Amino acid sequence: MKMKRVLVANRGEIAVRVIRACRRIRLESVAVFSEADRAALPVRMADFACLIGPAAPGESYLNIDRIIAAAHRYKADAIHPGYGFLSENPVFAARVVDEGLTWIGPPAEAISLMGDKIAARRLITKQGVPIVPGSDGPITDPAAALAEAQKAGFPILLKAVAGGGGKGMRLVEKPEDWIASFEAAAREAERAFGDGRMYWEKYLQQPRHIEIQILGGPDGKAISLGERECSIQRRHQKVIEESPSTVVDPDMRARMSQAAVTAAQGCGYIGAGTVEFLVDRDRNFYFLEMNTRLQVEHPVTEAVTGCDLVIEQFRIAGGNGWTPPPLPPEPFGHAIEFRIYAEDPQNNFLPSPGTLSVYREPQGPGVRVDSGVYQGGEVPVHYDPLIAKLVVWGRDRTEAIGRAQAALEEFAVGGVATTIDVHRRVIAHPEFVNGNTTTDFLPRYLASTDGDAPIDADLRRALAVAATLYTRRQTERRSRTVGSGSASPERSDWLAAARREGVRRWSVLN
Amino acid sequence: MKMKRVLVANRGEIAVRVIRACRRIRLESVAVFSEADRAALPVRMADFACLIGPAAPGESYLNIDRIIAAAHRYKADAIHPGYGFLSENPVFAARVVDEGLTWIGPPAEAISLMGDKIAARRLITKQGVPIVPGSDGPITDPAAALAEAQKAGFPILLKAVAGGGGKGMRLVEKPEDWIASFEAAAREAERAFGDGRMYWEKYLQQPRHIEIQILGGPDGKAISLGERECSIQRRHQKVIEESPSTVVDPDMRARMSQAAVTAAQGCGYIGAGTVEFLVDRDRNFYFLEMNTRLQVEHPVTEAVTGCDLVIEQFRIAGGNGWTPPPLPPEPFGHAIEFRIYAEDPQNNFLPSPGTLSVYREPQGPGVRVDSGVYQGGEVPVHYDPLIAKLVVWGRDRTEAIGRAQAALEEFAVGGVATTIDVHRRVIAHPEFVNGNTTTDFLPRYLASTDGDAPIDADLRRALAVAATLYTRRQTERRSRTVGSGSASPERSDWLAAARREGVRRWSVLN
Amino acid sequence: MVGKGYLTEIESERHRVVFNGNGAGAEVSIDGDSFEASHVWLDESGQNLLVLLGGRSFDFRIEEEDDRLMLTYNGRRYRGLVTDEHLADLKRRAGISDTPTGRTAVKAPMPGLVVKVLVALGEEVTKGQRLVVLEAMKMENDVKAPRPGRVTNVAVDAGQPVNGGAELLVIE
Amino acid sequence: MVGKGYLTEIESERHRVVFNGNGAGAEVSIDGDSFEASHVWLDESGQNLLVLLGGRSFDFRIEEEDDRLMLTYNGRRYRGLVTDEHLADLKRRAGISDTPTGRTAVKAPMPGLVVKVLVALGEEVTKGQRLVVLEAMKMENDVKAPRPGRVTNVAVDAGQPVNGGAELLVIE
Repeated sequence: MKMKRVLVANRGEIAVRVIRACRRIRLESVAVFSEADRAALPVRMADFACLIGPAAPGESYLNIDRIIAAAHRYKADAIHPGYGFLSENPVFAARVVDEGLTWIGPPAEAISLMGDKIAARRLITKQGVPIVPGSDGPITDPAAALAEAQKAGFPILLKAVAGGGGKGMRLVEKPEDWIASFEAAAREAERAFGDGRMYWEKYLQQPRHIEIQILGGPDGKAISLGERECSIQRRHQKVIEESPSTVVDPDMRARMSQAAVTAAQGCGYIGAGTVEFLVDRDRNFYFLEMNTRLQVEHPVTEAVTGCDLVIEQFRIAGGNGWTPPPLPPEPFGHAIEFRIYAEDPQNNFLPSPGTLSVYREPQGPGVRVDSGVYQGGEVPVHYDPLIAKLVVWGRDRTEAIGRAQAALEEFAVGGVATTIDVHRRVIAHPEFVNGNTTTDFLPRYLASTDGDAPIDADLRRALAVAATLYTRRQTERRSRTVGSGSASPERSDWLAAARREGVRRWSVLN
Repeated sequence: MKMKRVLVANRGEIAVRVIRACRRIRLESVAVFSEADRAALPVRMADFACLIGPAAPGESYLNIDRIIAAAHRYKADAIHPGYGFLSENPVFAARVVDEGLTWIGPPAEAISLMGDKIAARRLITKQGVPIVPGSDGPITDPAAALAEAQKAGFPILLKAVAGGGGKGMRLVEKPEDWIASFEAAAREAERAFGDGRMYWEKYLQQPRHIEIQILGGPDGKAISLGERECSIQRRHQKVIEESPSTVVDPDMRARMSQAAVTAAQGCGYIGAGTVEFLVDRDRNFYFLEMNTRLQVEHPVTEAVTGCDLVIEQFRIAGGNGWTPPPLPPEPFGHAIEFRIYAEDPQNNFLPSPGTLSVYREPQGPGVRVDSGVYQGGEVPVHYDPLIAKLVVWGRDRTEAIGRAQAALEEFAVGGVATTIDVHRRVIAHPEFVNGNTTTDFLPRYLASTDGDAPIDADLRRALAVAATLYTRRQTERRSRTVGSGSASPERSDWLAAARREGVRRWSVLN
Repeated sequence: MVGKGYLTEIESERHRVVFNGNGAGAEVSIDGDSFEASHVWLDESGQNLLVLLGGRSFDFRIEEEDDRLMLTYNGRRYRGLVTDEHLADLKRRAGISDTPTGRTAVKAPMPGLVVKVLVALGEEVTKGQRLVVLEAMKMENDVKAPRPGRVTNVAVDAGQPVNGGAELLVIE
Repeated sequence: MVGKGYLTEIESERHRVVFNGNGAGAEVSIDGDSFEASHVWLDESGQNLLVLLGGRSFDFRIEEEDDRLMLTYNGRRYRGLVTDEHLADLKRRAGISDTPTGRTAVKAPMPGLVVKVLVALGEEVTKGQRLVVLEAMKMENDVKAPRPGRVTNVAVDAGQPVNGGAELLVIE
């Protein structure tokens, strides 16, 4: 049975990304949307669109029954979950299959296995892949566990077995804090996941976060598409990702790829997945976890391999066998992704929802933007504030950074605050330019700067002129509105001025 | 002396392209603009901007004195001419150098030589590069020339020595028309160029137009960056270009590259240039002419080589020696460019200037748009109606075509008519899909179709609903404006409706 | 069928559109068939309209061109013309004709220079026949007859510059 | 210097801006220095402004945020505040104070749920001190003190949902 119509069980930029892939290979798409997303870009771009509930995710994007009902109603024969929401929910994956639909993702069993951090660690250890030293099961006796942890060496990270998103996680600096931290973290995990089981890992200091993209074929054989370095993070969220990594050479790439392929094949993985590693100063790598979905940062891999990962997902799930895509022998050039959030860096990264009064994406050779918004549209308050991903490609890292600076400057967003300026400052930083960044780089950098680089004198004067012109115009418009009684004073005034000047919209200061 | 500030002597998309290149390597840019372009995108993006005159090109973009004055006034140390306007004017090239500025282009002598079609043909013949059979000098005795032409075989193309843009060009089908055609064409050439000299070439039937991009180094050595196929033309203007060509294999590419490099080196060429060939059904190629500038279609070469041609131009002109860029051994993937014109294909391709009420560019992997416009901006009536170039890249031609279809659908332009739909229809045509296109394809296709593919019933109904909703809303707004006397009835009405519905901007039919 | 509706022409084919119902279960009847429908005006320009009709999503741009509408969908443009049945009724009762008068002014689609006038006063022309050659945007452009008829006025001469929208000639 | 001008604060530094001249040779005086200047409003939103100042081109986006302006240039945001000298004069003569009253309402930057209130009525706070934790967009966010002062009103409690712009507390 050939796949014909794909329901996209997501929103925002990733829903747009999947719909674009559908259009490119002439698959029909069904968007689902909450009441907060009635005018959202995926709804505009899909062939079909179905309202599935109120803004609250539990009543819409996380509601399995409503999504399945939408799929049947609009005769979708496949479901792509994107990332986040239901993408790593094995119950959903199994349900999709039970309903006779094609699941664009790995088997539910692989999702389950890798979702249980302890089970994943055990499997990986058995396969001979190095893992971060730590407990080989949930902690049953905290005192006994402390003895083991002391052998591995402090600091130690306590983590929830059912964990995710930093909840139920505690960094323990010294043995004296062990018991108190364990109890607090277990309570938190119990509250957050209904599962208070904890395990521990040695805390690697100043590690890099490097991950391998894999594609598992329907025959159980997986291939590696190389690494992504994701060490620029804030609050355990990736902010900037790149490929290749500045510390990975062909030999290390081959070894990491082999480890990732072994991990994927060991859990019967089919489809696109990512094996995450921590890398220490001596370039030793340790398995961290496997993400059983398409990653936010998949475009950097696409840029250096020429491979369309979403379309590969469709091909793998299509059930007609699968030929791995041709890959260049080495990464072709260098790619960097910047996550653009609607957050205000000058105000402690508070989310900044609102109407996008201006939205113009950068362009030019080697520039790609994946986004889920448009000028005049809204960034709703209910969801993740990621509005766009800027992906730049260059023949080498230096060219990519130069292109990134220009593209970030060109990215025009009005109506909401964004993290664009933070990216500009980060990539101008010598440590980033030299490729010497570890996961503590961004928090350290942000703590060390208030972001207020001095303002060049010309710019300062131009800002003063612009602010003054704006205020003068507002004042004049207000007084005219009151005085003239015209229904639309602004426009006619505008046109009259244009006629006077001989050119529409041009004015000289007077 | 290091180059620091580049004046861009052009407008529209190519000015934006050059400014982007400047920003990427931290060169400052100076835009020049006519009165019709005060709010144009290059003016917004450049570091400096200088008004150089009225809309008429002769008083602005073609006015050498004013451009040189602007360069001195804003302390530019280099000039990039883009394409068109003064880019192939040897007087301008020489003047720039005389004024102590760096000319981002080939030496004036090379421009002169290649601009004289007869001199170019003689040079090329001497170098052993095949040329289209024809006269080896200007026609002095039409009757004697006819005898020679008959030996080559009719039909024959009469061309002006100083020619360009199709002026002074006549296709002569049979010997009886020879004298009359010669006289008419010479008169036209005299009027257009002040030079009535003519020459003739055998008219190749159904040829392909294939060209080689070269880069000539300051040491006189040139390299080839492979071919572009530009056979989809209308009125002798290229409309769709791609690389690689479907008929060029590695051996033919090597031979054409060798011919192009020989031609370039033979005229002392330095910088980016293009050697155009006609290719017959037996895949023989014949030198047509050399374009001594950056081509409109340069992005397809950038897409399959990873090379930034504008930055290479800067590097070559920079005077610090030049290392050729690394190139993949074969074209990496496949790229296609679509020229989007503000012309109305449903109205005989009449130009369609106006305000861009909607302008949203497509995005996604492998999509690049070079344009000189923005939403809310204007397409002026005074210049070439090219508003954007869509460039898609795919791992292979099939993938590129699929991406192009999706990107063309996604390209949203309101306020002016465009050629977007023509592109969609062309790339869906079996001859294009099979790569069997010659220069007569597009005129033949356009003559054979009225463009009115049947409208799918669902779309027809939706169109009826949309048109009706629009009219109803306009009627309601007009009556409210009259009735309410409010200064801004629309917005408040809007907000009231939104409040009623609980969600801004959403409404159900009633 | 509930109440009056609209007669809406899309590319010369006429449809009857009636909006029924209210709230979430809104429907539209088109040529007598009912469809579930909703719509969103996407921004304040009033030119971007999203229509969901029977589950299918249509993203339209709508502009006015002379007395008609120009709708764009996926890069292709479609002509529309809407008549309100209620207004048409009123006009009919008041004796106002709703049919075209038969007089069509051919206008310059853009500012430019008249290069040639190819027809003479009184001449019969066919639809699509070249009437005037106009130079603009660096190119010569043909202005063609939008309908067959007789040329009843020629307002321009060769060599004359004209503004966009200027009347070139009249066909009746 | 010709006539009255404006006092314009950019990121807490004050400049005097006076527009002189008319026509093509227009000038602006900034802190006493004269510059050739022109500008274009780029579209009808009135938020996109191109300024050419001494030949340099600056493409700004301008929004109003509370009583201030937020200007964006090349991806970075700058705060501005403009006072019309003429209006300030009139106010001064009418005895209206132009200095801030010293009362600052701290508002919710977005709709959300108050997770914690970290300060009490009457407490002295320093600039940048965390005042309230607000949960929105899947994250906990700190609302910090925009200035030093004493908390003279606390309008919300933990667990309470608030709208964007709602007053959380007051610092004087």
